[in-house]
Amino acid sequence: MTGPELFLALGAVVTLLGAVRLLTTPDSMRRVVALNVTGAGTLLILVSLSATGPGEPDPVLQALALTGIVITISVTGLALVLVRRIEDGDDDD
Amino acid sequence: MILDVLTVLLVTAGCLFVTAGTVGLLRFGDLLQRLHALTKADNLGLGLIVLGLVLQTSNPAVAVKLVLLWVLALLAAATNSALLARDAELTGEHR
Amino acid sequence: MSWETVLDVLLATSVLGVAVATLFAPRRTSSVMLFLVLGLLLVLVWTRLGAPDVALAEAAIASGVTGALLVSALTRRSAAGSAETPRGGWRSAAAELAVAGTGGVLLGGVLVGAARDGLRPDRLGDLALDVDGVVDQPVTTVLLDLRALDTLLEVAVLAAAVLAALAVHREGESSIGIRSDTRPVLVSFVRLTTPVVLLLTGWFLVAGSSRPGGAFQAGAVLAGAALLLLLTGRKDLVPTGRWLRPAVVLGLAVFLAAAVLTRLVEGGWLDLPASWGVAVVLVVETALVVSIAAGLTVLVALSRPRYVDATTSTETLGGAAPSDPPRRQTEELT
Amino acid sequence: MHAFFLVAATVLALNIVASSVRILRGPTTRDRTTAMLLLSTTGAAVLVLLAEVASSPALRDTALALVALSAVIVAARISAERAPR
Repeated sequence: MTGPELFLALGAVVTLLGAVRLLTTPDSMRRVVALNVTGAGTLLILVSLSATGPGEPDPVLQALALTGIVITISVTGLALVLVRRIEDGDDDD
Repeated sequence: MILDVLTVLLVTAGCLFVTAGTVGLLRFGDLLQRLHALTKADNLGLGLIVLGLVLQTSNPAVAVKLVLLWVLALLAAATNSALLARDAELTGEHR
Repeated sequence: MSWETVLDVLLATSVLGVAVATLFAPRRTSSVMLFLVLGLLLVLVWTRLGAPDVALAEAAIASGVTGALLVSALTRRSAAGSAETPRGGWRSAAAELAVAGTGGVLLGGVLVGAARDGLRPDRLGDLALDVDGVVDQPVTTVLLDLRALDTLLEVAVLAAAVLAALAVHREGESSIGIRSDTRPVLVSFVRLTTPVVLLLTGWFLVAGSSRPGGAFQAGAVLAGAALLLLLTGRKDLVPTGRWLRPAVVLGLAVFLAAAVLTRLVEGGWLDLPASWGVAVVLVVETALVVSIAAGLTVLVALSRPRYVDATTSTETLGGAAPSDPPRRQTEELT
Repeated sequence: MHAFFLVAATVLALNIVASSVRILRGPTTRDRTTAMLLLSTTGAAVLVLLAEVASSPALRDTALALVALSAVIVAARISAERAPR
């Protein structure tokens, strides 16, 4: 098993771990973290795929990974603001 | 050749210092002792590694960048550990 | 077995271990901090996979700014209220691990098998390299020349997220409190590092055309500097108040203007001519950097815990006396 | 030289894994923040070594970004800690 293949398999495991935890954890903040872990697993799959096979790494897949990173932080930021709103709202009720 | 030997020595020493810092972080009993391990051992380790790598490069821009990295790390570690230690002292958390 | 393999196996094992620890750590704080370790390990993984672009983006955005977001959003008050430990204890955690582990190994096997059989995506990148780009770094060429629309939409998503966050926040209160901390050590640190960070921002921006780097990386670093300035109460140097929303949408606006301009002059949307294409790219990227930095800073500031009364404190810090009360003040951000 | 830098990088990566134990165990948030500070320094050291191995200068930029932003993270954490909860 080559390096990229190892990380490809790892990416699959990390994605599923994150996804399962995303569905089962009761704490909203940790759901955001689980979402990020799932995203990291997906990136692992993408970047390892770009590195498998001969020749230079595929720039399109790497550019997709960059897009993924940017979208993830937008979603994370908004999610955290919502979490903050929900939790701060608790003591107003 | 001499430069290579020096690099090996410096980087090895750097790794040893970083490892010492990690051991300190894991083994020391309270926060202030751990900060002590971190600020001295680890930054000295990074400094030695950076110095070892500077010897390998002929490009002054790379050397400047490496040294800049070390200075930034030193500043960050010094500031943040001072803040961490001061708060720990104020709140008695190190007890 | 070569040392490369040793390093790869060590990295893979520790990524797996840290991911599991992140997901199942008993406390919120450990979970978030372990996620940052995961980010650091992933930076190393990307370098091993020959993707310095992704490594830089991971260090600056996915680990750096996300870390600042998560770490400053952490509160212990709410942690006491909501369930800290998994509902079913370790038993359900073990069940989840088993399910996800089995599924992951199966999926991983399928993916590796598919990759070995050559059932991988076509090398679109080869097409990208054939096109004459204005800049000659492959990933930037892909991002700017072929997928300019993609970059445009990324910025649009970020701007939408920031505007939504501002709207959600404004519903309840009219201002955002960010606590300033003007201890001399921190202030002089910020004074020393801000020029260096600005230099780094400029470097990432310019470097993007010939090597990894670009608007988002530069924006993330600039957001870091803006955050440090805000933390030490220097809101005069950071666009706040009524300049905030314009700053957030500036990048999007300039990008669209460039698209219209090229349509009118060259006859194709974002069809950059060789003669002044580089200048357009630099202007657009600079505007993007400003917008991205402003957007990320707003997100971090908004997700920080609200300025709450000391009476709601549930965490005892051994009689944590607030030191130097005059130095603490709430800064209005909006 | 290549192999030597790789070995050094591996040793430092082991250090990163070991330090994450302190993050898991705490006991206080400040201990975890301290460990984060140590990790970013070690991570930067690994990156400059790997930059030499892969002869990829961009990794030095990555190390700089890592150190700069981890300083921001720690500063943000410390000042958030001082906020009354």
